[in-house]
Amino acid sequence: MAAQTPKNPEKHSTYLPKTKKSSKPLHDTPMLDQLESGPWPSFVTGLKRLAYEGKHANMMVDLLGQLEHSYKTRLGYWKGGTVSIFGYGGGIIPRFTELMDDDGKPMFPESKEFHTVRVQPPAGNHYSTDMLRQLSNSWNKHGSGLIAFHGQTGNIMFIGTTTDNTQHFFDEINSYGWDLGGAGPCVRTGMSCVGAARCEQSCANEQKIHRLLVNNFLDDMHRPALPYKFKFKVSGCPNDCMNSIQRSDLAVIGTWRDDMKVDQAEVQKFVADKGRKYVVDSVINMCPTRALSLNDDDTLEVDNRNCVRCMHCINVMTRALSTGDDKGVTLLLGGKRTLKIGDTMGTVIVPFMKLDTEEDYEKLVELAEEIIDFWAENALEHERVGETIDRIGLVNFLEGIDLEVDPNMISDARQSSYVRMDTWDEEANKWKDRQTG
Amino acid sequence: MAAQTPKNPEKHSTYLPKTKKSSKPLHDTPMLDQLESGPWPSFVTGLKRLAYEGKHANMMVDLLGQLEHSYKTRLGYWKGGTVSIFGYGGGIIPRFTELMDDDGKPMFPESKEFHTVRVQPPAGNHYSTDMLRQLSNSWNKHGSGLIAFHGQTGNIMFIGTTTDNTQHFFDEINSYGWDLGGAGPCVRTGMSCVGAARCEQSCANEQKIHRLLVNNFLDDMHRPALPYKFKFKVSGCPNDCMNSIQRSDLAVIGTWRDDMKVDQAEVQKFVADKGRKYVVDSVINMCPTRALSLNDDDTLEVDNRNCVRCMHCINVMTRALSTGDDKGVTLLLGGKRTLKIGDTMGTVIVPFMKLDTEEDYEKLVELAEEIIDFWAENALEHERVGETIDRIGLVNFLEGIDLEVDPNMISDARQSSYVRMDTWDEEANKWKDRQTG
Amino acid sequence: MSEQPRFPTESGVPDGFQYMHPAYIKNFGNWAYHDRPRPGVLHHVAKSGDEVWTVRVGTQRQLGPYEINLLCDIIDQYADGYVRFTIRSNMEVSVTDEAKVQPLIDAFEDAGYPVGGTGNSLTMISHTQGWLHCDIPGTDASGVVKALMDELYDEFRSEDMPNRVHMTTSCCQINCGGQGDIAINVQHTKPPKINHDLVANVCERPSVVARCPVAAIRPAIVNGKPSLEVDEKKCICCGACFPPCPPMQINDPEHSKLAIWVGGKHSNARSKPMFHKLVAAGIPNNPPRWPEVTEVVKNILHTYKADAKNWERIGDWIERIGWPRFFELTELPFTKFHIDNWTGARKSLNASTHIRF
Amino acid sequence: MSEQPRFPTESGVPDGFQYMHPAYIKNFGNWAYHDRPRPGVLHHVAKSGDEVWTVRVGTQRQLGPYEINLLCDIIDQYADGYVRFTIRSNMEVSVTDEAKVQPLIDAFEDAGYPVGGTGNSLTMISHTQGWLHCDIPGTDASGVVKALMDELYDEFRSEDMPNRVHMTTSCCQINCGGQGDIAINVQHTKPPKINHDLVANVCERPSVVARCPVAAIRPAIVNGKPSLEVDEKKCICCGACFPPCPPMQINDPEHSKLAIWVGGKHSNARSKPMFHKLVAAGIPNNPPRWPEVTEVVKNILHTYKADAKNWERIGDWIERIGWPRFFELTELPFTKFHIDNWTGARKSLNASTHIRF
Ligand code: SRM
Ligand code: SRM
Ligand code: SRM
Ligand code: SRM
Ligand code: SF4
Ligand code: SF4
Ligand code: SF4
Ligand code: SF4
Ligand code: SF4
Ligand code: SF4
Ligand code: SF4
Ligand code: SF4
Repeated sequence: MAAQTPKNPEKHSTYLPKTKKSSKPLHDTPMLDQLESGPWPSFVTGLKRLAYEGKHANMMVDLLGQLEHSYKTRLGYWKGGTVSIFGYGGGIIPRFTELMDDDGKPMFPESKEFHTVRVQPPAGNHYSTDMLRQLSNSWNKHGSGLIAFHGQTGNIMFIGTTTDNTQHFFDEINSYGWDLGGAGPCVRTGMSCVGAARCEQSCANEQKIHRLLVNNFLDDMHRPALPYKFKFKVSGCPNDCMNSIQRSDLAVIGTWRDDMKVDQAEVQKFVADKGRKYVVDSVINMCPTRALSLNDDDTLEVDNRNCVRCMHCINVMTRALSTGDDKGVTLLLGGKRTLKIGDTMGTVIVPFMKLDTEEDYEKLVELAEEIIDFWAENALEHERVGETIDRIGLVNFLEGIDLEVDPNMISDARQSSYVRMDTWDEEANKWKDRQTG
Repeated sequence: MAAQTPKNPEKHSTYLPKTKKSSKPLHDTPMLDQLESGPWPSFVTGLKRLAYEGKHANMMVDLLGQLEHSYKTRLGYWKGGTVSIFGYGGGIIPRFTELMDDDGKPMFPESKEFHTVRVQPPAGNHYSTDMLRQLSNSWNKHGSGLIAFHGQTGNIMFIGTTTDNTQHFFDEINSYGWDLGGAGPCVRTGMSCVGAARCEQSCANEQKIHRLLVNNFLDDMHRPALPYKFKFKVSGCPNDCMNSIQRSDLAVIGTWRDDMKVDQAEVQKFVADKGRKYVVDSVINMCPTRALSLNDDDTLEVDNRNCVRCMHCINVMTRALSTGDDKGVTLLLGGKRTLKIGDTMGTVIVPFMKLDTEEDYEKLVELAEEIIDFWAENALEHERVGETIDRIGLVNFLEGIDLEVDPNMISDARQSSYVRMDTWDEEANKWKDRQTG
Repeated sequence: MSEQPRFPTESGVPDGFQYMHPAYIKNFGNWAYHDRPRPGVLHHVAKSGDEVWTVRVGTQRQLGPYEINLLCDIIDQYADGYVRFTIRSNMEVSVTDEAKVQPLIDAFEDAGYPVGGTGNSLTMISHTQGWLHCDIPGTDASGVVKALMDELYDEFRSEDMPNRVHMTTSCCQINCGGQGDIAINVQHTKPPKINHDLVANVCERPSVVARCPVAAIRPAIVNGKPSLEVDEKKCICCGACFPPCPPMQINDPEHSKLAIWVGGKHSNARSKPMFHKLVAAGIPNNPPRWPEVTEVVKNILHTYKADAKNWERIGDWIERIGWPRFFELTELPFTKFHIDNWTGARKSLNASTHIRF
Repeated sequence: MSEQPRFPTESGVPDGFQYMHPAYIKNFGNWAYHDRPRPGVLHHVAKSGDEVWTVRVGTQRQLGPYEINLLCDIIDQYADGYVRFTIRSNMEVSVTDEAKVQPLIDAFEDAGYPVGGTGNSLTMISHTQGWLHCDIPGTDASGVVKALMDELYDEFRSEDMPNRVHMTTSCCQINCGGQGDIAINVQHTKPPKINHDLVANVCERPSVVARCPVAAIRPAIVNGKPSLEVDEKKCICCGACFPPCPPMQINDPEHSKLAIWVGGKHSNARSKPMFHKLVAAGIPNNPPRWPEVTEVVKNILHTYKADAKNWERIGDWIERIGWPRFFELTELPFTKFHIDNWTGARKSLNASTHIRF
C-alpha cells in the first residue's frame, strides 16, 4: 500500500519541478501537503505543478492559498455570478471568490475569478492522444490548465479561468470541433457507455442515440429556458454502466426481445470448470425470476418467457450466454437525485422500441420532443420531470405525451381502492382494440 | 358438480319441511329461489326453513321479503340505531328497516327490528355438540335462530332479533358462560388459530395469549370509549392462519430463535420420493434468503442465521423439518383495512419475546396496555393505531410506549436524506450501551 | 319474570379447553407432523404417537337449528362429539380412530355437506353480511359466494391448485372480508347522491368532512338548511362518507360495480405478506347469480392452476411471471386504472428494465 | 485580434468515431465475449476473431498538462495512441497485441499510475467539485477520495470483492456523486444561519420559500428589512435553501458532518436498481485526511468482503442477511435515524415476521 520510490522521478505522478517559474511565492499549505503522500496520484501535487510552471501559475498559487484556507476553516469561498459565451446562455459555471481581507479586497486576488467551462465529450469518451494534448494546450493557454475528465454529468470540465479567457478558450476549441455542454435549466450534456465499441453486451448503437438526442436539443441546451435541468443517458444493456435509471431524466437502455443465446458446450465447460454447486448457488439460484434450471447433463434450461433480461447469468457466463438478436431499447423517465421529493428512479414508459431504421430513430427523437414540450409547459419552476410525474401521476403524464398505458410500466398493479372508475368500459375497450388492432 | 339426489331428503341440506308452521304467508322470492339450486349448501333454503318452522318464523318470512326486495332493487334497507345490553355499551349491531310503504309503515313489519348479537367464541373456536345445541336453542327461543359461525372478526353472530329479546338472550347465554364481543370504538373480539391444540407448527400457547389479552381489556371492549376499534389476533407461527398481520391492530405471532430441527433421514426419504429436481425447484430455490442448499448426499444444509423463519421449507417437508425449541412471539402493530390512508400491514415492534413464565405474559399485557393508553391519548377521532403511527412516525410512537428502536423493525434503512441528526452521538451511545449492557 | 335488570358477568373469552377434543388436550403443544390422506382430511401425529384424523366440512356459515342439529347428530354418531370452526366457517371434526373417517365423510356428504377445503384446494370463501344485515352494503356477499361455490364445488373437494387459494367477498368497498388471493369487492363509480333534507338531522357534519380521504366534502347551506356538498371532480366514490351520513347515498343499482383484486397474502411463507391488487372492475352487480363475477374468477383460477409452479400462491406466481403476462394469459384488459395513483404510488412503478417479452 | 464577437458553431456532441481505436471501429457492435487475464486488464474477443486488451488506469480526475503529457507519452510509446475515459475517470488504453500489455502496465505503474479497477475490485471513487470549485460545498470531495484511495489502493489493484464496488463521494447534501454501493455525503445538523442584511438583495424570497421541502421558511421583516425566517423545529437541515440564497449559510465547520450510505445500485443485475441507505452519520468533517470516514468505509468493505456470497453487490448482500446482521457485523450503531420518516416511509418498515435471529 505504500508508495514506492519512483524509477524515474521526472516522469512520475509525484514529480515537482526543481525551479518555480511563477512570480508569486507559494502560500503555506500544511494541510494540503498531507495529501501529497500515499500511493494514489495526488491532485494536490498536480495543483502545485501548475502553480510552479503553468501559463497562469500565479492564479494557481492563490488558488492553493484559498483551498488551504478552506481546509483550515472547513468552509467554501466561492460564489456564483453571470458569465457567458457570446451567443450562448449556459455552459459556464462562474466562480468569484468571497474570501476578502479586512479592506474588502480579495485575500487571493489572482484566483478571484475561477470559472469552469463545461465542454461536451465525444460520445463514448474516446480520445486520441493528439486531441488530448491539443485540448490541454488550449486550456493551458487560456486557463489554469486543470481539466477534469469528466464531471459526473459527463462534461469535460476545464476548471479555472477569468471571464475574458472563457470566451477566448471557447473560440479556440469550438473552431476545432468542441461545443459547450449544459448548465442551468436546460437540456444537459448526455452520456453513453463504451457499448458497441467494445462490449459484447451492447444491444444498441449508444453513440448514435446519444448524439441524435442531444444534438436535437442544442438550442434547449445552449439557451436555458426549461423549467429545470433535463439529462439524457444511454446504456447499451441493463447493466446500465451509465447509471441512467437513477441519474438521468430520460434513460435509454438497450435490451432484446427474443431468446438469449446459449452455447450449451460452453455451459458444460463452465460447469466442469466451476463445479455444480458453484453454478447452482451463483447463477441458477440468483436469477430473480427463477427462470434457470440446471439439467442433469450440465446443460442449462432457460425459461425465456420469464427471464427479465437482468443480465446476471449472461454477465457471469459471458462465453456461454449472450443477448438475443431482436435488439432494441427500453425508455425510462424521471430519475434524479433528492431535492424536494427524495430520490427518484426512472420508470418504464416505453418497454421496447426497435432502433433499426432511420424512421425508428426519428420516432425516438419525436418522443423526446413530446416529453420535453409537455414537461416544459406543465412543470412548476425548478421541477424535474420525475417530480412532475409524481405530482400529476404517471397516467396523466402519459396522456400528455400521447403514450398508451402498458403493464410493463408497473411492478405492482393498483393496491389502493381509492379510484374512480366510471369509464372502465371505455378504457377496457381501448385495450381490447389495441390487442386486436 | 351437480347436486345429487339426496339419500335421505329429511336429513339433508336441501330439506324443506312439508308443512309450514308460521302464520304469515311467504312472499314471492323468485330471485332468491335461484340460489337454492347447486351443490353448495344454500343459505336461502336455511332462511326458508326458519320461515317455515322457527320460533320467530314470521320474522323470517318478512326478512326473506326484504331480502328479495334488495335483490330486485340492488339496494340495502337497514339502518343502525342504539340498542344495548344493560351494563354494556357495545356488542350489538342494531338494525331497523328503512323499507317503508307509501304510508311510511314498514313494508316488512315482522322483521323491522333485526339486531345482531356479537358473542365471543372460545379461544380456538372449539365446541362440543352439546354446547352448540344449547346455544342454538337459546337463540331459537329469543331470536331468529340464525347463527353465523363466525364473523370475520371471530364473533359468533346471532343474527336477527328485537331490542327486548337482545337482553333476554344475553341474560340466558351469559348465565352459562358466554359474553358479548366488541362493536364500536373499542377493543374488539380477538382470534387465535387452532395452534398448539392440533398443529405441529405452533410456537406459542395461542389460547392463553388470546384470552389474557382480550380479558384484560374487557372494560375497553364493553364500554366503547377508544378513538376507534382495536383488534388482537394470535397466530401460532408465521403461516399466520389468523391473517393477523393485515387484519389486526396488534398481531402476536409465534416463532423461534434457535436452529430449526432437521431430521436428515427424513430429508433423504423426501428427496428419494420426490426427486432432486422437485426438491431444488420447490424447496431450495423458493427460500426467500437462499438459506438452503441440497448436499450431494441428499441431506439439507440450512444457513440458520439467514433463515427468516418464513415456514416454507418446514411446511413442505413437515416430517423432516420443524421449528426450533427456543420459542416465543413476534409482535406487529398497526394492520388494518383501507379507510383513510389505504391498507396497512402491521409492522414489527417486538422482534422476539419469550412467553414462558407468568412474568413474561404479564409483560405482554403491560405492553398492550401501554400501546392502547398511548394511542387512546394521542389518536385523532376514528383513527386506527396504524394510522396514528403513519401520522406521527414509528419512532415517536415507540418513544411513547417506551420501546427501543431495533433494526428488525425495518426492511430498508433510511433512504431519504431529509432528516435532522443533531443528536446522533447521543442516539449512537444509547445503542452502544444497550449492546454492552 | 323479574323486571330487575341483571348485571352481566364479564366472563370474556371462554376457555376453549372446556369444549376441546380430548386428543387435542392430551397432546396440546406436542404435535410432530401431519399429512393429508385425501382432500378434506388432515392426519396429525403427536410426539406421543397419538394420531388424529380431522374431516373438514364446508358450511353456508349462517346456520339455523335444523342445520346445527343435523350436523351435530352426525358428529355425535360418527365422531366424538367435538367440532371446531375454522376462520373460513368450515367445520373440523376429529376422530382418533382411522376407521371412523370414511363413515364420517359419507355421512356429511350424504347430508349435502361437502368435505374438502384442505391443502392446495380452493377453500370456502370468507364473506360478509350483505343485504341480509349490514346498513351500507352494495351487494349480497352470501349470494355471490353461494353462486361461486356452486361453480367451484369440485375445487373445494380436490387439492389440485398450486397452493392454497383463499378467497374473500365483501359487500361494500370497506371490504370486511379483507385481503385475499382473489377478493371480490364493491367499487362505486358515481359520487354520493345527497338527500339534503336529512343531513342536518342525521349527520355530524364536521366528522363526515373529516372522513373523506380526498377532502371532497365541504359544509354548505342547501335550500336554507345546513348540508354538505361534494366536489364531484375530486370524489373517488369510495363510500367512506356513507356510514356516518346515510343521506349521502353511495349505493346505486347501476353504478355500484364489482371489482376483483388478486394476490393478497397474509402468510409469511416465501414472500412477505402482500396486499391484493386490482385486476378487473366494472363488473355488473347482477343478482341472484352474478355470472360475470364467476366468469372472471374461474378464468383467473384456471390460469393460475395451469401456469403457476408448485407452492406459488397467486401473488407469488404473479411476481414471477409479471403483470403483463398475467393480463396476457387471462386476457383481462389492462387500463390506466391499474396504475396506482395514491400516496406512495411511485413505488409501484417499474423502476428497472426487468421486463419479460 | 479582432474585436468582433465570433458566432459559435453549435456542433454539439463530437462524433466518437473520430478518436476511436481502430479495432473498436472495425468490430463495432460485433463483440463476442470478454475475460480478464489479470486485474486491470480486459480482454475482449470480437466475432471476427479480433482481440483487444484494455488496460485500466486510475487517475486523480483533475489533470494538468504535465499529467496529460506524461500519460499520452506512455500511450503513444507502449500502446496505439488511443484512450478513453470511463465514467469513473479511469483511463482505458487498448492494444491489439497481447505482448504489449505487460510493458504498458509497467509503464503506467512506473509513472505512479495504478492499474486496476476492473471486475470485482473497488474501482475509482467518483466524486465532485468540493472546495476547489463549488459554491455550496460542505467538504472537499477530492481530498476525501485521495485519502480513501490511498488506503484502498490494494483493493483497486486486485479483484477480491464479491462483486464490483462503486463508491461515490459528494461535497454537499445535494450529492452530485449520486447513489453508490458506498456513498459518502455531507449531512448538516444545524439550521442555516441567516445573514439578514443580505437576503433582500441576494435572494428571490418566494422561490427560496418554495424550495424548502418541509415548508420551514417564511418571509419575515427583520431589522426593518425584508428577510426570511426559519422554523427551526421543522427544519431538517437539508441545505436546499442555501444555493438559491447564500445568506442562509448552512455550512458549518463543526456541525456539517459526514454520513455514509450503502447499497445503492443502478444495474438491473439480479435485483432491480436500489437506492442507497443511511448507515452512519455524525462523522466529523476532518481534513486533510478524514480518518474517521476511512475507518467506517474500510469496516464496511471488510465486512462485505468476508460475508457476502459471490456476485452479491452490497445491496444484494444486505437484502439477504438483513439490516440487523449488517449492524451486528459492522458494529455500527443502529439509531432512530435509520428508520425513515419521509413520505411513503411506511413501506420501509418490516411488515412481516421475516426476522433472522
Ligand atoms: C384450520 C386453519 C386455522 C384455524 O384455526 O382456523 C388452518 C389450519 C392449517 N393451516 Fe392455515 N389454516 C387456516 C387458515 C389459514 C389462513 C387464513 C385464511 O384462510 O383466511 C392463512 C393465511 C392466508 C393468506 O396467506 O392469505 C393460512 C395460511 C397457511 C399456510 C401458508 C400458505 C402459503 O404458502 O402461503 C400454511 C402452510 C401450508 O400450506 O403448508 C398453512 C397450514 C396450515 C396447517 C397445515 C397447519 C398444520 O400443520 O396443521 C393446517 C391445516 C391446513 C390444511 O387445510 O391443510 N396455513 N391458513 C384455517 C383453515 C381455514 C379453512 O377453513 O380453509
Ligand atoms: C360482521 C362483519 C362482516 C361479516 O359478516 O363477517 C363486519 C361488519 C361490519 N363492519 Fe367490518 N365487519 C367484520 C369484520 C371486519 C374485518 C375483518 C377482521 O376483523 O379480521 C375488517 C378488516 C380489518 C380491520 O379491522 O380493518 C373490517 C373492516 C371494517 C371497516 C374498515 C376499517 C378501516 O379502518 O379501514 C369498517 C368501517 C368503520 O369501522 O368505519 C367496518 C364496519 C363494519 C360495519 C360495522 C359497518 C357499519 O359501519 O355499520 C358492519 C356491520 C355489519 C352488520 O350489520 O353486522 N368494518 N371489518 C365482521 C365482524 C364480525 C365479527 O364481529 O366477527
Ligand atoms: C468502462 C465502463 C463503461 C464506460 O463506458 O465507462 C464499464 C464497462 C464494463 N462494465 Fe460496467 N462499466 C462501467 C461502469 C459501470 C457502472 C457505473 C458506475 O461505475 O458508476 C455500473 C452500474 C453501477 C451500479 O450498479 O451502481 C456498471 C455495472 C456493470 C455491471 C453490473 C454489476 C452488477 O452485478 O450489479 C456489469 C456486469 C458484470 O459485472 O459482469 C458490468 C460490466 C461491464 C463490462 C464487463 C462489460 C463488458 O462486457 O465489456 C465492462 C468491463 C468492466 C470491468 O471493469 O470488468 N458493469 N458498470 C465503466 C467503468 C467504470 C470504472 O472505471 O470502474
Ligand atoms: C460538476 C458536478 C460535480 C462534479 O464535480 O462532477 C456538479 C456540480 C454542481 N451541481 Fe450537480 N454536478 C454534477 C453532476 C450531478 C449529478 C450526476 C449526474 O448528472 O449523473 C447529479 C445527480 C443526478 C441528477 O441530475 O439529479 C447532480 C445533482 C445536482 C443537483 C440536485 C438535483 C435534484 O433535483 O435533486 C443540484 C442542485 C440544483 O440543481 O438545484 C446540483 C447543482 C450543482 C451545482 C451547479 C451547484 C450550484 O447550484 O451551484 C454544482 C456546480 C459545481 C461547480 O462549481 O462546478 N447538482 N449533479 C457535476 C457536473 C459535471 C458535468 O457537467 O459533467
Ligand atoms: S451498459 Fe451494457 S453495453 Fe454498455 S458498457 Fe455496460 S455492459 Fe456494456
Ligand atoms: S438474464 Fe437474469 S432474469 Fe434472465 S435468465 Fe439470466 S439471471 Fe434470470
Ligand atoms: S398459524 Fe401456524 S400454528 Fe397456527 S394453525 Fe396455522 S400453521 Fe398452525
Ligand atoms: S423457513 Fe423459509 S427462510 Fe427459513 S430456510 Fe426454510 S424456506 Fe428458507
Ligand atoms: S363489507 Fe361493507 S357492507 Fe359488507 S359487512 Fe362490511 S361494512 Fe357491511
Ligand atoms: S364517496 Fe369518498 S371521496 Fe366521495 S365524497 Fe364520499 S368520502 Fe369523499
Ligand atoms: S455535491 Fe454539492 S457541493 Fe459538491 S459539486 Fe455537487 S452541488 Fe457542489
Ligand atoms: S435547510 Fe432545508 S429544511 Fe432547513 S430551512 Fe433550508 S431548505 Fe428548509
